[in-house]
Amino acid sequence: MSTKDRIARRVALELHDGDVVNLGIGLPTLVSNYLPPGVEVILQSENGMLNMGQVVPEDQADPDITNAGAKFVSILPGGCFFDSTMSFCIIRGGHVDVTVLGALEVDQEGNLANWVIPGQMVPGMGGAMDLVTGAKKVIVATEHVNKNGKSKVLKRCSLPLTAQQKVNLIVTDLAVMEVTPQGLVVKELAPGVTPQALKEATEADLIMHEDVLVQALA
Amino acid sequence: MSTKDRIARRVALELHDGDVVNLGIGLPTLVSNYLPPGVEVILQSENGMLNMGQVVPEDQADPDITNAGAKFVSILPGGCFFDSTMSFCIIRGGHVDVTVLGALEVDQEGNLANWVIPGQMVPGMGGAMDLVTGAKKVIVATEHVNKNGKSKVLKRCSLPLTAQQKVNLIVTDLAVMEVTPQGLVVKELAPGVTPQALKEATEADLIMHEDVLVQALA
Amino acid sequence: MAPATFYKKLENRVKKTRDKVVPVEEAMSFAESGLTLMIGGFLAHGTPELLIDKLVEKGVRDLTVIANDTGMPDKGIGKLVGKGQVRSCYVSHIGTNPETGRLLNSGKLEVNLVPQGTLVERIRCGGSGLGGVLTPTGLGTGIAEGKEILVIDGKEYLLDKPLRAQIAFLKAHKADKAGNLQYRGTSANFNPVMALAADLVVAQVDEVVEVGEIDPNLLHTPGILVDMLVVGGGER
Amino acid sequence: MAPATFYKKLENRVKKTRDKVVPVEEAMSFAESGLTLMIGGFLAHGTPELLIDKLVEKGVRDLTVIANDTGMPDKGIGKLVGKGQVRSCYVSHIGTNPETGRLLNSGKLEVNLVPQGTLVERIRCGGSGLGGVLTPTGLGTGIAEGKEILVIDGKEYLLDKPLRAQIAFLKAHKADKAGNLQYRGTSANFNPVMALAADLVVAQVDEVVEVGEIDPNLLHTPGILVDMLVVGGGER
Repeated sequence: MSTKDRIARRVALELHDGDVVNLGIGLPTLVSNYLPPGVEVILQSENGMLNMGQVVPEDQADPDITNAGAKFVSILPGGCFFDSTMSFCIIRGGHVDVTVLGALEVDQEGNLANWVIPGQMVPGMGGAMDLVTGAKKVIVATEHVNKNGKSKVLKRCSLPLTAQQKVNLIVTDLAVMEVTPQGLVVKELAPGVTPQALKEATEADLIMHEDVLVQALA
Repeated sequence: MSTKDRIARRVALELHDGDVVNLGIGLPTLVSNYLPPGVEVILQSENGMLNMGQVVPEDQADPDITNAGAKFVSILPGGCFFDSTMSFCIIRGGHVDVTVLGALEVDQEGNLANWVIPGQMVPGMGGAMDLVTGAKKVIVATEHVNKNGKSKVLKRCSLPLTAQQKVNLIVTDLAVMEVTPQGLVVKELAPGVTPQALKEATEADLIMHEDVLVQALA
Repeated sequence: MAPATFYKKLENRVKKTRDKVVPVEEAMSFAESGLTLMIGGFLAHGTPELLIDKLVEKGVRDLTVIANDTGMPDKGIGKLVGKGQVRSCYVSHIGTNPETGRLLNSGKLEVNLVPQGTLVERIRCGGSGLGGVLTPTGLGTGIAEGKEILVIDGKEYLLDKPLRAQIAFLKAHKADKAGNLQYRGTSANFNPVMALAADLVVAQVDEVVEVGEIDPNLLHTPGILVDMLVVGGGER
Repeated sequence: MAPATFYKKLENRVKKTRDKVVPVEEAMSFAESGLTLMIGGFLAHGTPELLIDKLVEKGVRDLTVIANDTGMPDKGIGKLVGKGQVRSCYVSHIGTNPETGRLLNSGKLEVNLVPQGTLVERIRCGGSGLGGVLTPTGLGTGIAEGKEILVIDGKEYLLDKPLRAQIAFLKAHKADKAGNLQYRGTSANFNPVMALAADLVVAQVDEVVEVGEIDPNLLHTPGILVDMLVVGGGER
């Protein structure tokens, strides 16, 4: 199982039966593959759909049904299509229970940066700023360090923010961390990760209790 | 033909084929009975309909189709139902060509008062404030004097306003008057009404040219 | 205090997602004195008459009602007003219910008159996380008094604030069990926007069908916004 | 200057109300260099490809485009960007079209990035007479720079201004001849709101039926908002 899949599998445990969930493009999309038995969530796609189903091969696709990454998908029974005004009334109005997004950087105050690297990459924020602002719970799902081995979990983001102090939970390949008024609390360590190893891999200040759990997932 | 019908008939001449028109309750409703040949208008009803048809007897009515006065009506081919958000996007957004409303008072600056008499009658403004603010052309259709014989066409409204400086045309049983930056210009006199008689019946200052037309309608 | 009890009850309830049809009594168990309610309908068309009858029966009082109007004395919200159950209301029109005017004049009912287009946008703001509506409607009239006026690119706009409720009581034509709603004719009016703006959304519907039976392209209110479905009340 | 010519042409045109189907050339006769265009679609789904192809063919330049994104290099708005016809754009995303980033970096294309939910509300404000949107989205981020922040009941909101265009080019599934539109699937996206916010609204549709053939309860865009229908473009 890849690192990304392991992160996605851990995120899936945060979802409850019946939750309305928006999954960002990339790693977060994998979360729907790992829902525990008895947990069905309602996937919202910001381009105008609830109860989004799986990706459909192009030759079997309905050309009018796509996800927010322009891939052909199905709609599940009980689903509904709507336009972008309704989609963002739902998103900004707090009707999405959980949004899961990737990060370029995330910090101990709950700030997230994931939409631009000045001078390098300017993809735009799409619906991410609204999702992070409006969703009831914001989960960041990301590898703990970037390609250069540098911590993505920081004291303070250096890249332009997607939203200020909105992140609730950070799930990485090394740990699960909760953003609290006191700071970033380590809730679980991935198997084989020592408190010391986590601290060395993390630029942010961590609050770690002695009885921190080791993730049950292997 | 009643006074109200004569006013309505004159208002109907202001409408063009294809205009989107909202008619207020009471006298304005009569306007649709007098459309000239070749002129079809699209009636908008603020409770959520375009291409509204005629009033339908209760025993033949569809219980889900009513006008803004809670009367059962029909919908014409090409019509469309929608909710109140869309209805007022249409109204306030300038997508209604003409609205016709009654008045308690109207003045030479284009102010209209038709929703409240403090201490006596507080029906509420309903959609009238939005209609007068948003429609491309606002026509006030009213009897020239009230039940006590006092002019309803004033220098300045004394009752609380429905909207400020939004009225374009005033059609009464005595005259047709246009609100202009220069003041209230008399465009037509009803048959048998002399300039002098109009002036005596009117509290507002009137601008009357010598060649003012006598209304062609008998 | 009432809202506190309501929120406690709401927190403890098991959310239904697959079959939202409930007995009307279950929906009514959340209705308490002192709550703010949104009620759909336009002059008692597209109004959940059954739910209103049950509110009358339960006798909850001191309600704040947000709705287009106060109905007629014997129809729609007029039935609640007539029983003295409403303490305050946000409406665009009270002219079809003389009893509202009488209670207003005797100081027993607070009436906040709001232009219809502003009212619907205030509800939409409350339901969609927006801070308020900037509208030209009402400028230069009495309703502008005490309100902030913003000048944007040289034009004036009134700032009107969001509205929310604890419960929205809606009326729709058809629903699937997941709560997706379809309206008919002019009966939609305020119902769809109110589905966004309350903590608990209860819809009275003429008919419920299985999930999947309604074309997902032709739905008006997404099921996730609706918590409970009550079938019936249909003397239609 | 271009808008002046456009408005003159618009004023002189005979408005159609009963049969709005026109040859694509008639719609294109209004497209001029220097105009602001809204174009429906989300990553080139629900985008009027035929109308975009004709804009490329006509070679109009210096366009300002308001849309969700700039499509892909060979799809949707990307085709206009690739030909250098777009001078400025208001979009939420450009990541699927590297050419947009290249032109941005070389100073040949002005890109105004707007959060998607704010973009859709700015268009709605422009189309419905509202002065702007008050949103929490973007607070504390770079996009708040230079914008007015309002504090309403203790919470902060950004003020974002309305957007309008001279022409909106939409894509719908089905229309009746009076211009009433139905969308399918996720192809609605920005199309319905753009129908409110332009001086001329042209819809490319897969199919046109006679007036009365579509259930008036199940329409998505009222026909009065649509000026012209162009049928086809359907390699679907």
